[in-house]
Parts: sequence; structure tokens; C-alpha cells
Amino acid sequence: MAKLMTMKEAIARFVRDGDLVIMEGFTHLIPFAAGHEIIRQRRRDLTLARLTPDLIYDQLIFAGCARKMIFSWAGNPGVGPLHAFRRAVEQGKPRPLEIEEYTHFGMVLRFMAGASNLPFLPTRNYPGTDLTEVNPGFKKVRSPYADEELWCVPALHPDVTIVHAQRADAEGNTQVWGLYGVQKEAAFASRRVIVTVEEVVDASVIRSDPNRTLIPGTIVSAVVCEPFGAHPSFVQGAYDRDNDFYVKWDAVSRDETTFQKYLDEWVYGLPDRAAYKEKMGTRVSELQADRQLCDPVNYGF
Amino acid sequence: MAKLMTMKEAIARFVRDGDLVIMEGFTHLIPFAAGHEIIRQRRRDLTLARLTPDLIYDQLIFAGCARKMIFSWAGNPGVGPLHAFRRAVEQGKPRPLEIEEYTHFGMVLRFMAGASNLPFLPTRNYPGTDLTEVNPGFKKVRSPYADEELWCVPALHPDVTIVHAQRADAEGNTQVWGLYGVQKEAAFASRRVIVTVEEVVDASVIRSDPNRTLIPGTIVSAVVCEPFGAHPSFVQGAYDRDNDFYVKWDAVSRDETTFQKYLDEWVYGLPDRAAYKEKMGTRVSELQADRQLCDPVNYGF
Amino acid sequence: MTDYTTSELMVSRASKELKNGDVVFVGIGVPSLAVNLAYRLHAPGICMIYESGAVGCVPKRLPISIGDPCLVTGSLAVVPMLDVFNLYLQRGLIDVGFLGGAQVDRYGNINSTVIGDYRKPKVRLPGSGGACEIAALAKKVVITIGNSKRTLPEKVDFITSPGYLRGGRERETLGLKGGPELVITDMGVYRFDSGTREMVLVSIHPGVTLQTIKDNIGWDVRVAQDLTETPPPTAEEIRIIRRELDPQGIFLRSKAG
Amino acid sequence: MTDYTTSELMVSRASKELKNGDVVFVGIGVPSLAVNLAYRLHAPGICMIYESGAVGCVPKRLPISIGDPCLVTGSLAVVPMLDVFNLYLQRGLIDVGFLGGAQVDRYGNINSTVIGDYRKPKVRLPGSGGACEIAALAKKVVITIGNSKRTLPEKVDFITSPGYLRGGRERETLGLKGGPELVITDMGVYRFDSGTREMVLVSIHPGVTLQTIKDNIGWDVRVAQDLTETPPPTAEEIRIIRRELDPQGIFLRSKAG
Repeated sequence: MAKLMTMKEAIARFVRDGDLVIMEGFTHLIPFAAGHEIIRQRRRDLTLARLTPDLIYDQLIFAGCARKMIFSWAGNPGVGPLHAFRRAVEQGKPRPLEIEEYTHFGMVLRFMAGASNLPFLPTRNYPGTDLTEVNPGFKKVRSPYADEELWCVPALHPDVTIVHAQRADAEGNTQVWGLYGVQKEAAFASRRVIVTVEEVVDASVIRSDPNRTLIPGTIVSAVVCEPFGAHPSFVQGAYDRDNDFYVKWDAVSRDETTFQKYLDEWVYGLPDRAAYKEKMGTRVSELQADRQLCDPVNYGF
Repeated sequence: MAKLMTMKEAIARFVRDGDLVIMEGFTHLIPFAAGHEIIRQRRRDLTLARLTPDLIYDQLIFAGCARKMIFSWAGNPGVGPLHAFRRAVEQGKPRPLEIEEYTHFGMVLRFMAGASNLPFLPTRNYPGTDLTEVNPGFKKVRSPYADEELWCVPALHPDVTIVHAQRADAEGNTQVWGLYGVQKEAAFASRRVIVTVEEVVDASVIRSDPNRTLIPGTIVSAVVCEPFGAHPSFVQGAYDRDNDFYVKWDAVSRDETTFQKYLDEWVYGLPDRAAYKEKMGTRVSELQADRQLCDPVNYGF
Repeated sequence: MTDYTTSELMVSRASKELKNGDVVFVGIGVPSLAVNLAYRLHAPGICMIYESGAVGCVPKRLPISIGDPCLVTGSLAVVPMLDVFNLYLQRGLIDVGFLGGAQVDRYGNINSTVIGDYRKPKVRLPGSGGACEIAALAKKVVITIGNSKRTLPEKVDFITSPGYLRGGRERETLGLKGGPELVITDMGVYRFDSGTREMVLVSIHPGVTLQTIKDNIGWDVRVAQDLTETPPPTAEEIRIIRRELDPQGIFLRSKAG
Repeated sequence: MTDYTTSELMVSRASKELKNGDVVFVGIGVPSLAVNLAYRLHAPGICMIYESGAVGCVPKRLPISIGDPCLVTGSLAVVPMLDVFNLYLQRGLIDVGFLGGAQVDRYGNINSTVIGDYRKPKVRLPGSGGACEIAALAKKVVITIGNSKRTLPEKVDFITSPGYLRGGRERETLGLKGGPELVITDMGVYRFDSGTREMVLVSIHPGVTLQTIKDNIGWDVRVAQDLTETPPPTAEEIRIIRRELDPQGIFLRSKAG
């Protein structure tokens, strides 16, 4: 089965109403193009899991795609709150949003437990925090080795995980450099995996540097070639973070009318990411990364 | 405090009689030069932990350095048994060797638990094996999430871990490519870390490709520049595995006289690894790796 | 003497908490500026770690987020976030962590989750992020926050990140090491009493009166006998902050923390 | 028809257990040759994983050890061993695992630890390595071993790697999935009865008699009604094995498994 397909096709085939979805990327490589396509295809009742919901989930919440959110930090980094998230939680608009809240460490451990097919993982974190009072997901286990108790978090088993990366081959063998975030753990925890990349490369490129492979093709369902697919977040070596966009988003998203206008113009009003990049105009080249190549290493024997 | 020092100095300062020592490297990057220096300095009563004791621990056992071994597979890969190990276990020669036995998975989990400052880690492995009957280190924990029990292994906390790598800077920021093995987990679990490398490089080389850094300088006590330091094992991109040596070792080690002769000639009889490499003569160039460079990636923004 | 802003004073004061060789968990804003100031002045051997996984960073520009690409380029290592939490923080390798929040209480507990009731919040805040684990697992925590009855209540609405809980030995009893060491506000500096573990005012910023502080904190705060005035930033510190660290004044014209 | 060695027959037979697209945990020797044979003939989409962490290997020479550098060069991925065990094996991604050992018993339990008593062994064997986790966590296990009363006792001296334990549903009861599917020896091929879970002889290699097999196994082995003769390797298989896979006969002149 050929895995290489368009974003429209990948979302249509592998993201279903009611799914538990992870779209990861910690500041780096956030799969915005995939998020926009999910909005365009009007998926509903999704449970969205992510350490930092960021603008991508704020948009999905406003568009009415989300029933529940599992997260650890819901803000616009260095700028302010996520307004759609706050309206949903504080006023139930556009619909009430169920929330399940952990910390960054707890979220990664949940992904790792799922990826390792374990029911839970323990940590020395969490004594004293009120989070364990409001979230029954935290439970204690007694060490069989010493008289001590540890808090645990339960495995998370997403239906689909979507990640963006610098490059992959047609089989989905995916390579990432710069910030790794938690994508590997999220992908292995998931039933289905969609990989969107700046560049689809020949397998020989992947095979020239196997230590860079973060996600193996064997767990990947779909590969989408989607240049600029992470904007307004960034891709190390390709384009910088669009910090102005994040700053301006505060005003855009505070007002529901301008928020809707943004979605109408940049999501519903466009067929795909190519059109989005086109519409971005000169901003694309302004964000283009400088060239700073690493020293190559020798894999010979 | 300067970390860059000779092997003699590093072993003298950081490996003590009675220590729990890990010298890791799964087939790849086995720190033989460090093992030979430990034999030369006649350390005693060491507890040696390693997934595959390999020839390096067989030599330490024969030389009388070891009191106990923690391991998961004790053989000469593809060739036969480890004769010194078998003599110690079956006949108590040169001295009885206490053994503590896990599996590869169990050993890595013990390293990872130590590296994570956790008392234990759980796994779905071990129902039905007799290993849990003969080793009280295996204990069960009940999942707080469902009615199921999981086997656990306890954290391991070595006094010192020694790893060999392709390159590091003078502060011990260490980069590895090819097989990773379990070195990262072993190093983070350890109180002290000695890194021996084929090449000490300027920090700018490390900083040109930060994703390749396996061990950060902040946990490293000593850095030793030791070219050919992993022979007869191999270093990806530097030299091939000396399979003939491993094959011939079977005969050498089966007989105690020839085993002693080997140590006299190649360990006690030589001052350091430079002399060993010198003595190897043309074999060094026969094992030299071909050149097969990876495509460099862009770290710019 | 040089004129300076309160934020610059806070940056200067925070930087003095950092020793050469410290492994520091860095956040954005005042903490980032304080660490970079220390790095340029008295602590060139400091190791900066960001929860995004960048280690030994040498940012060529002011990082706008903890995942800024400038933290990666030229860094000593980039590691998975799971390693940041397991192998660095939980392992006990982090000497100093910086935290802020919406509320800090008498015992150094921090709230960044909700104002009001958790189920029906008046204000829904971002949540813990990595703050809870930093508060629980770093060897020492330095807090920066504004000084007002709203931000410094006697008791926080929600304990996101544990300080000394209800004081005394409660934190140790729960098996937690470390704890908050210092609170730096826009009016003064507080430490924690070694017995009761409550915040004690140890220095007041130039131009601020004790009465002003008492009027802007949620309980009858204890004052150290040897109460001092917070030393103002030096001309050299100001120069580095304005010329090198935040030339566009992105953080230091916004409010503290 | 071509002449061939017993080992070549075993390699040919083992390769038939592999489907295109299978993710296979490969060992050295017969397993490695069988996987590479399948890869060249009917299963080009097979994914080879070695416990050393090399994934999607395309070895340019015969690997001498599971950590051979030729497994790394040109592979699709190299991963930490912790990932091999957590994310591949325990996660349930491994379709087929190959195992050998010193003893295999009536219910497919494998011993690679000791002959005799564990505390005072007659022969101390290498131990589990990754065998125990492969036996416990792979979807299906194929075993290769010599056929003798010594290597196939009714009960192993030590269960290193669990098969069906004492038979019946004991393995499932302990929460283990998968289990041994096939045992390939130098005399025949065995499967496991779906009810009793004991080894059943399903095919005999050309030139071997049923009596020879009964004389070389540690219990009164059951024989399938539809007992067949093991198909000999094809000329093409022999050519690939001798010309491409093991030109120096490193493994196939040594003993099986």
C-alpha cells in the first residue's frame, strides 16, 4: 500500500470523528497544516492531547472540532493566554471543553507508557501538588524494594498521532534534528501515525545517516509532502519561528469575529498548504533559515 | 578542574578497589584499553556489570580483579563460551565469582531506573522464566490501574561507568554514531563517568551537530584520548571488528597458560594503548574503516 | 549612579544566585536574562538547560520562547524531553530552577493553574507545564513575581508547584528535597525561615518603603532583623542587559516574571 | 536435483515462515541466513531488526555478530537498545523472533542458562541475552536446534525463555501472548498442538526415518497424521545461500542454530 498521499487524503483516511488525536512538536515542528485540514474537513468530538495546545489546538477548539483536551500548559508562549481555550473552559463557548490536566513530565510519561505497552510509569514527582487532587488519573504505587510510594501516570493510547519533520522517505522513515520534543514517544504510543514533512527524500538519504531516524516507517500509515507545513512554528534548518504571528495572534484570537475571519480567510478559504504558502508571499523568504551545516561523520567499516 | 588526562591517571583516580563498575558498549565501542589499564593497576574485588561480559570481563576475571558479575549473556559472540568466566563459576578459579543474572531488557531497565533516580522499572517480560526463581532481584508490583501484576527490576547505581566513543570535547561532551547500545543509561546511572575517545575535538565540532551528543560533559569526570582504544571490538567509521581475534581467543583463553601469556605480553608487558597499537603493526591498517560520509544537515534558523 | 528599571534590578539580583558551574533550568524573561548576565560576568562555566531539550545553549539572539531555534544552533546537546525530565531533573542534576506564577504564598507554594475554583475558575491560567517537576526535583528554586496582595496571598487558590506546603517539615516528610530559596519581586527580596519555612523579607529595593511592602502582601510578613537594601545593578550590568541581552527591550519593558 | 547440507535445508525451511512485510527479530547463523534468503526471494518488504539496535539492515557482507558494523551502514535506523525492547518488542511490533538454545522441551520451553543445577552447574551456558524477552513478547517464535535426546529432553533443566510452560493454557494464564510456532531441527519440523501445546512432528527431512527421530528425542513424541517430507531447498535457494549469503561457508559448515 502506497503511504505517500496528499494532506486531504491522509486526514480523510486516518483521522475520524471521536478520535483521540496527538499533534505534537514542542515549539518546533508543530503540524499546523494538518490542523488546518482537520478544521477544513470539519472533524468533530476529537479528544486532543498535547503538552502545549498552542495556537494549533486553540484554532481546533474555536472551530468546534474538540470535545476534550489533555494537556499540561495552555498558553501562547511569551505572549498571553489561549483565548478560545479560555472561552471554552470559562464560558463553554463554542461548546464546553472537558479537560484532563497533567504536567509536561506527566504527559511524556503517559506517551512513553503507551509506547512501551505498559499500563503506567512511576515518577518521584507530584508529592504536594493539588493536581493529584483534581485528576484521578494520578495514582500511587508502593515500591517492592523499599518502604516508599511513588506517583504514577496511566498510559495514553491515541488513535492517531500526527508529526511534522524535516524529511522522510516514501515508507515513512522519518528524520528530525533540532528539538526532538516528544514525537517519538507519541508516535509509538499511537494506533496510526501520519508524518508530514518539508521534503520527501530517497531512502538512500535516510540510509546515509541512520542515527538520525526518529520514527521508523514500520509504524507510519501516511506520508505527506507539505513544505512550510509547520508555520507559524518553525523547522530547524528550513524556516524560523514566526514570532510576530504569535504576538499578533493575541489580538486576533481575543475577539471572536476576527478569530472567525482568520479561519475563513486562511483555513476555510484555502484549498491546501500550497495556497497558504503562496498567500504568505514575501514572509516566506523573510523566515527562510540561514545555512549552517554540521560536519558529516563517517559510517564506513 | 581539567578533565583531560591519561588512561593511567583516569583509572588511578576514578576506579577503586571494591567499586561497582560498568564498562559498556554492545559489540561496538567496548572500552578494552580501559579494561587493560584496570588489570595493570591490579584493582581488586570489583563488581562488574555489563550485558555481555565479552572478552573484556573474561580478562578481568582471569586477572583476579572481579568479585562479582552482573550480566545477561556471557559468551564469545558467534564463537563459544567465555572460558575464564566458566572456570570461575564451575571451579571457582582463580577465585569464586558471585553472579547476578538478568536478561538484556532487564539490565537496560536497571541502568535506566538508576539513571532516572527511580527505585525500579516495570516490564511485561518475565512470566514463566526460571530466572525470577533464582534471582530475588526480580519483584512484582500490582498496577494501580487494572487488575494485573508486572515484574520489576531494581535500579543499579554504579560507582563508575567507562565508555568509549568516536569523539568528545575536553569537557566530556561525547558524541556517538552507529550502535548506541546502553551507554547513555549506564553513564547517567553512575556516580563517576570516564569517557575514552578516538579523538578529542574542539567544542565547535560538538556544537556543529548537537543532536549527536550522547553524554553531556556535566556528568563526566575524566576524558581520555585513546585511539584504537576499543580493539578488538570496533568503532563505526574508524576501524572494523577484529573477528579473527575473537575466533582465535577461544583457543588462547581455553588454556590458562596461554591466557596468562596473552596478559603478560599484551597487558602487563605494555605501558599503554599506544604501545599496544604499535605492537599490532599492520593489523591496524587492515582494520581501518572505509570512508562513507553521511549527508550533512542544516542547523541554521 | 545609573538609572535602571525594576526589572533590570530583578535580573541583576537573580544573577547573583548563580555560581560558576551551576546547571541551570532556564525559563524565558527575567530568568533567561539573569542566567545570561551571570554567564557573561561571574559564571562563564554555567550550563543552561531548557525544558525543550537544548543543553549548553549559546543563543545568538534573545530567545523569545523556551523552544527558540537560536537555543539549538551551537548548543552542546539536544535531548528528548523525556531525558530532560528523567535523566537531568529527576536524576538530581539541576542545581537551580527559575519559576514564576500568578500567585506565590507565605510558604512558597506557586499557583499557575486557576484563580478561583478549579471546576468553575474565575480565571483559567496556563497550568503547570514543567513548573511542578522543577519545584519538586531541582536542588534549589528561585521565584520571580510581582509584589501585590493579588500575587502574594497568604494561601494560593491552587498549589500547582509545591513550595514548603503548610510550612515546617511537611515538604521533607513527603520525600521532597530542595525547595524555594529566594523570592525576588518588584519591591524586595524574600528568603524562607529554616524552621517555619515562611517567607521573610530580607532586602528592600531602593526607593521602596517597608510600609509599601506590608500594604502589598497578603499576610503580616516577617521582616529580617538584618533587613538590607537590595544592591542596584552596576553600570556594567545595565550595559550588558541593554546592549547585549535585550537590545529591543522585549522583556524589560513588559512586566516582571 | 541439487545436493544440499542439512543446515541449508533448515535455512530454506525457516525462510518459508516469513511473510512479506514481517518485522523480524534476527539472530546470527541460520536465522540470519533464513531472513536474508526470504528477503531476496519472496519477502522483499521484510524489516530486519537486530537487538543491537540496527533496523532495516542491508548487510553488504555476512554479519558475524548481531552488532556487526555492516548492519549499521546503510540501515534505515539505529536506535538505543532500550527502544528495541520497550518500543519494538514490548510494544508488540515484532512479528517473528528466531531462537536457539542448548535444550528445548516438549512444550517449547528453551534453556540457554545451565545444564544441571543453577547453583552448581555441570555446564554454565551464556544465559538469556535477549532470548527471554523475545520468547515472551514477540508475536511468534521460530526455534532452530539439533535433534537429540540431549537437546530435546522432555523437560529442560532451566526455563530461560518461556514456551508453553507445562502446556495447555498455562502460558495465556500468565498473560503471555504469542509463543513458539515451529521447531526446525536437523531431522524434522515440529509444530505445537493447539490444545495440549506439546510438540508434534509435522515433517521429516529427506533421508531421515521416523525411528531415527523417535530415537533422538527425550519423550514419546506425537506424530501428525498428515506427516509429510520436508521440501528440500531449490537450486535457486542453494545458489543464493552459497554465492551471496555465506560464500565462505562460515555458518553452514558449522553446526546448526
